[in-house]
Amino acid sequence: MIDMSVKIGPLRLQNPIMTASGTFGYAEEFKDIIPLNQLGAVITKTVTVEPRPGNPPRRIVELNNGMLNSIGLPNVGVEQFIIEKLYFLQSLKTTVIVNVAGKTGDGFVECVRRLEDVDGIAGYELNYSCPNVKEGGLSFSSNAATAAQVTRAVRRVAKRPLIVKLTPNVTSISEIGLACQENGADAVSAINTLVGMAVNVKTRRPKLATITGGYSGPAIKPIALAKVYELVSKLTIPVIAIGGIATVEDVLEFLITGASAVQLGTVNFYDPGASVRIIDELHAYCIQHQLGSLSEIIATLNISR
Amino acid sequence: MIDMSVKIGPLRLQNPIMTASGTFGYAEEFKDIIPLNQLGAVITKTVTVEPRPGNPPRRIVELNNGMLNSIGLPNVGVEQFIIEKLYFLQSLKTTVIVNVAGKTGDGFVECVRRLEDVDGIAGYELNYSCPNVKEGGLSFSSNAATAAQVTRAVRRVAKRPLIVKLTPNVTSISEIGLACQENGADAVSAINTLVGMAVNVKTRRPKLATITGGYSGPAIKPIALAKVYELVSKLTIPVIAIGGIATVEDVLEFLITGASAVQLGTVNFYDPGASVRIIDELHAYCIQHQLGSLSEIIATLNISR
Amino acid sequence: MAVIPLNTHDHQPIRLCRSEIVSITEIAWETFVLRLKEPALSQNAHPGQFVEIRVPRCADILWRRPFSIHDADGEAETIDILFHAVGRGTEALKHLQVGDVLDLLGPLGNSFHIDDHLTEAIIVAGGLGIAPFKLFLRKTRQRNVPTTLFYGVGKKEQLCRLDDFQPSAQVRVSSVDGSVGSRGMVTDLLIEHLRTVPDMERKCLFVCGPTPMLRKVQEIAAQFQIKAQVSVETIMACGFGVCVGCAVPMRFPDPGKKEYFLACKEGPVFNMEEIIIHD
Amino acid sequence: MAVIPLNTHDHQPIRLCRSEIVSITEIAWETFVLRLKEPALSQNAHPGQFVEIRVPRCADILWRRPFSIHDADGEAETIDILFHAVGRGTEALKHLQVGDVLDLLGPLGNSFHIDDHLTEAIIVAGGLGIAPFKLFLRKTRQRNVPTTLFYGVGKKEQLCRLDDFQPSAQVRVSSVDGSVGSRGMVTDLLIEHLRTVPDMERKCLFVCGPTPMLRKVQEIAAQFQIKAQVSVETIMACGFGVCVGCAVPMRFPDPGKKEYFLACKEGPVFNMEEIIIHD
Ligand SMILES: Cc1cc2nc3c(=O)[nH]c(=O)nc-3n(C[C@H](O)[C@H](O)[C@H](O)COP(=O)(O)OP(=O)(O)OC[C@H]3O[C@@H](n4cnc5c(N)ncnc54)[C@H](O)[C@@H]3O)c2cc1C
Ligand SMILES: Cc1cc2nc3c(=O)[nH]c(=O)nc-3n(C[C@H](O)[C@H](O)[C@H](O)COP(=O)(O)OP(=O)(O)OC[C@H]3O[C@@H](n4cnc5c(N)ncnc54)[C@H](O)[C@@H]3O)c2cc1C
Ligand SMILES: Cc1cc2nc3c(=O)[nH]c(=O)nc-3n(C[C@H](O)[C@H](O)[C@H](O)COP(=O)(O)O)c2cc1C
Ligand SMILES: Cc1cc2nc3c(=O)[nH]c(=O)nc-3n(C[C@H](O)[C@H](O)[C@H](O)COP(=O)(O)O)c2cc1C
Ligand code: FES
Ligand code: FES
Repeated sequence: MIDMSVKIGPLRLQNPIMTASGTFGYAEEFKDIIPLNQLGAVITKTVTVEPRPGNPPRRIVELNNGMLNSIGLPNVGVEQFIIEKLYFLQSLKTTVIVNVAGKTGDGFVECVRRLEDVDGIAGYELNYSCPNVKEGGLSFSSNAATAAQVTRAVRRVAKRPLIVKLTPNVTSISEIGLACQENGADAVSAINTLVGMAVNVKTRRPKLATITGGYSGPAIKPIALAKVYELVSKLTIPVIAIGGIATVEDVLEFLITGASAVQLGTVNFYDPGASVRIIDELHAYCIQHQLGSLSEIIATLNISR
Repeated sequence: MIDMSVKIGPLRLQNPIMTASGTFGYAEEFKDIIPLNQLGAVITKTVTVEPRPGNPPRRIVELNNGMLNSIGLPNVGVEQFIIEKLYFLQSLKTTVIVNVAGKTGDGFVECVRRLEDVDGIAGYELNYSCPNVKEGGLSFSSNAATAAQVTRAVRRVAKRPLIVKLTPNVTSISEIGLACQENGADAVSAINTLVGMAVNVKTRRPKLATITGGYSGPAIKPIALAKVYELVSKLTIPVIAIGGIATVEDVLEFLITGASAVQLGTVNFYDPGASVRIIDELHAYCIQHQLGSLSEIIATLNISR
Repeated sequence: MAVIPLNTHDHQPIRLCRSEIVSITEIAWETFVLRLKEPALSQNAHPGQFVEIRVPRCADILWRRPFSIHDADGEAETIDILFHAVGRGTEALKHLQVGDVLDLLGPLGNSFHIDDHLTEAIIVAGGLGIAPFKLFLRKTRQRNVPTTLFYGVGKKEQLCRLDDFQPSAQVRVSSVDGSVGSRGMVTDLLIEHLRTVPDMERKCLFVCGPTPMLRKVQEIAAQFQIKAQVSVETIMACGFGVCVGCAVPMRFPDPGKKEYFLACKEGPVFNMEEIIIHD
Repeated sequence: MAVIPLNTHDHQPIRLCRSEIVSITEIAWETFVLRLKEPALSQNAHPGQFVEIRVPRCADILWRRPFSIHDADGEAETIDILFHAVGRGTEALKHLQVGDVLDLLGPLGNSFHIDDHLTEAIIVAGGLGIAPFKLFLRKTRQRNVPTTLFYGVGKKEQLCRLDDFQPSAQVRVSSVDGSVGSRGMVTDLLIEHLRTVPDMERKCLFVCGPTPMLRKVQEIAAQFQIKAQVSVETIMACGFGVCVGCAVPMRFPDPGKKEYFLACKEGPVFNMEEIIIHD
């Protein structure tokens, strides 16, 4: 038996394959398609205190090897989430992490506080890419001081493990990551989407209703890998890699670079079987390379000349 | 006759198609391949005061729809540039812009000062993505104060038009752009490459000798477009678009969004005929859409709902 | 006028299938019928439902492509897809060969609700909007619901063979250039028909086609006070409710809470009066 | 031992060509000869030069692919490319058809310098490293330079037909598994030969093949004090001197100034003693 498990601070996952927030619904959508209990962890779509209807269409654009989205975090709100969505998640044997966001720091705190009351949640992921209304729409993780402050505030109410999800749209992602680490984050995950845009040259209109949106998919993988490398070089808490991961080779690139686990995002849309297939392929890789445990390959990047 | 010319501050180009620094050598390499005099402008590979040998191999990596490079600005130094390379550039009828960089702000000033003495140069592009040795390797355009200071210093010695080339690897590209605008830049160009990385999972080594490098090519176009949109929304000086441009539709996307001209980069490597072909296609587009001048389409993005 | 409760198929499992191509036939200008061996789907597909097909061998085409289930033959264990080659994905699909295996996800979405008490089912199909109605006609025939089909195309070459529809419905064709059927818009035929028939309460429109046609039908339905179910084709990244990209604005939103339907899960079939038709 | 001045072709124009495929033949395991109609190139190509081919219909394959000019027939106005299907690009090339038109850039790079006074040109080719030497042999035959070819492969199936080389050279083959020629490394044959022949000053090695072979030949050349010209295959984004990606470390650099050659412009042929052989 090969040990495929990985540790993310206080959490132990049966394997490093997680599904990224906003690309896996509330897991139930996949119940007929894949054996959900084989996953390392499931991360829910972002939940906020109040319900949100989301942005007007057009919300998504297909590009070569990537896509743009401006979904706008539609969700039923935390109360309704607990009533409607949690039941199914609680029935899963796999680790469930709830992704939360707020328009203000208080929004994060309130959401997490409410979730602390209910069972079946293994931890939280804080989505700092949500525009911060107090700071004029800049995201919570574009400024180290704000990131520090919100992390500290949420830490105070959260007994469960806390992962902070970082935006790549900053000069120094590790500066923000360090601020989170110093204020109680158990891990960081990176990257959220990159700001991107596309124009319809016939109508001369932006392709997205919100003009710019989030760029994701295989095309952003090289950028994600550089950000993860920066984070693992500077931080001591675990780093969870996200960004364009679609194949077992992609997963290996990130694990070798030092990620403790990975999240699959956009790939779930077009290749919904990818997550469990990659788990099988990782297992086969371990056998082929005679590894006793998968974690042996984490952070084995050889950077000598 | 359709007027294809565009104005970039004090410069008038016969058309908006420029070739990006580092992807077009010193133009001579293309002399048998395309009619160079048809180009809007040629930008030379970065020149520095002292010669530079460049980085050890492996310097380039092919990715889907993009590539990584860590060339390391090899060049013969400004003196030798003037002796060896300028002669051919002077023989061209097209506009020639020399891209310069320095390890310190003084390096930029010294390089430009030397070039002011010679003929056949229409302007300068300052490559602020070069690592700033004084600031511990961060690029000159990741910090607004440094960008302002260097721009002011170069402005003092440069009579010719000054374009500042901006890095996208920052939280707010328009903040840096504004700092350049306020300190005498005639235009900005964006984007330089994004920091990216790739790992060989067999050898567990980074694919580039320098571990991370610059990501360019079609895959970065949506990011470039969002950055250009941010710049044209905030700045009053002209913005020259760079990033993944490979087709006439790409050029139109950027012009509609508000770019005054564009630079073709990576495409020159694999499709060296692209620049002049796109000029022809732009011409045909104007005829088809009955435009009297190409500049009529600049900044015509319709963002009403 | 009460809103019709639409069919949902929440308990019907969505499956990832590997389906072999049995035949691929060009039946009109750049328009193809792809027949797939699909034992499970052929039994339980409802008219209006769709599948998401992965375009093979095109690594840089990211999303699957959604297609209505054109027909399902439980005995032959096949389903048919009717598609028009409009872009990169469909261009690649048309070059596939018999024996190639497709990666397919389905069945997806809800379906048209055919009330047994209808005195007439009136189909309005524009161009490729004809796709869902072959399977639909199997159902109306089974249930003995009288059916009329208004089918508009641009020009004759685009017309799919009518044999597929004629035995089960009264068919009226129009073309923009007049090269087949009556010249003009399919909605002109519809108006003409509605003017002459009584009993709007027990009739229903079933609509699929390009946006301008849908807008026109929406007006007509309001004017004649006739119920209408429409299948909408939004851009879709997933097709099974996880990307939340396929938003259709609600006519009667719950502001700040729910303002959009999901086309892939709550649709693709909607009561026309409940949605805002959007590009 | 003086360094040989290598040929440069700076005044030979580089052209973008559209070249039709005349034939495509599998001549060994996954190894193909692509014959292209190419009037200009067929006249002026020098042995060791290469072309950059755009892989058609693969939008996401960014770079062109470099291939040595395997042969050039001025009378038939064709050039040949010999290639092995190793990855996505070459896999796509092998499926091309006669009549397809390729987008090709060339001629690129310098060429082997064949001194008229050589008493023996000794070719050392490993695997696909054989590619540049058919055209090379045309030249040595024209100039009556006696030529020996040492040609090593992994196994018999990889061996390209020898008829192409035999009339113009003494051919000695080796294979790693012994299935053809003598068992072992091609460099073993080379050592054996060099041990028996005199007059190293007027002989020269001409080398192309995988990196480990090049390293070994570099040692042997130093040991036997024989000149060697090597064609190196680095990764290339452009092939004509603009990306500056194809750096080859110099054995005798000018530190801080010039430490690398460009394989595509100053090579691909180098005097072996002037470069550091790198992966
Ligand atoms: C529920 C549903 C059912 C459909 N059923 C059918 C069907 O039975 N037969 C059929 O031929 N087509 C059908 N379509 C449309 C079909 O999905 C598109 O034609 C197809 O995705 C185009 O792919 P492409 O790669 O060839 O085109 P692309 O290169 O992606 O785009 C070409 C053009 O088609 C438009 N387009 C792309 N995707 C869609 C889409 N999802 N809906 C509408 N327009 C789109 C683009 O905006 C563009 O103008 C359906 C769409 C939906 C949402
Ligand atoms: C000057 C020159 C001349 C060449 N002549 C020939 C020839 O005559 N016949 C022939 O079959 N091949 C030749 N090659 C190698 C050939 O260019 C590569 O095999 C080809 O680019 C692989 O393309 P691909 O898309 O199939 O492989 P990819 O999928 O790109 O890569 C497959 C494998 O090939 C390696 N590879 C990719 N590009 C190169 C390259 N430029 N050089 C060496 N290895 C590479 C990759 O690292 C990888 O391991 C030459 C290369 C150079 C630089
Ligand atoms: C359509 C879509 C919706 C998303 N919604 C959320 C979300 O609700 N919360 C969140 O934290 N991230 C969200 N993301 C970001 C992803 O979780 C992930 O960080 C990003 O897409 C990069 O990974 P990928 O390239 O694998 O998709 C969303 C991404 C997409 C494409
Ligand atoms: C191989 C390579 C070398 C480059 N060298 C330089 C350089 O010397 N100076 C510079 O300002 N930019 C340089 N760039 C950046 C390009 O000019 C351009 O900003 C970037 O590649 C984005 O455009 P693209 O996607 O069209 O290539 C280089 C880019 C590449 C790919
Ligand atoms: S298409 Fe993804 S939710 Fe509807
Ligand atoms: S391959 Fe581009 S410079 Fe040599």
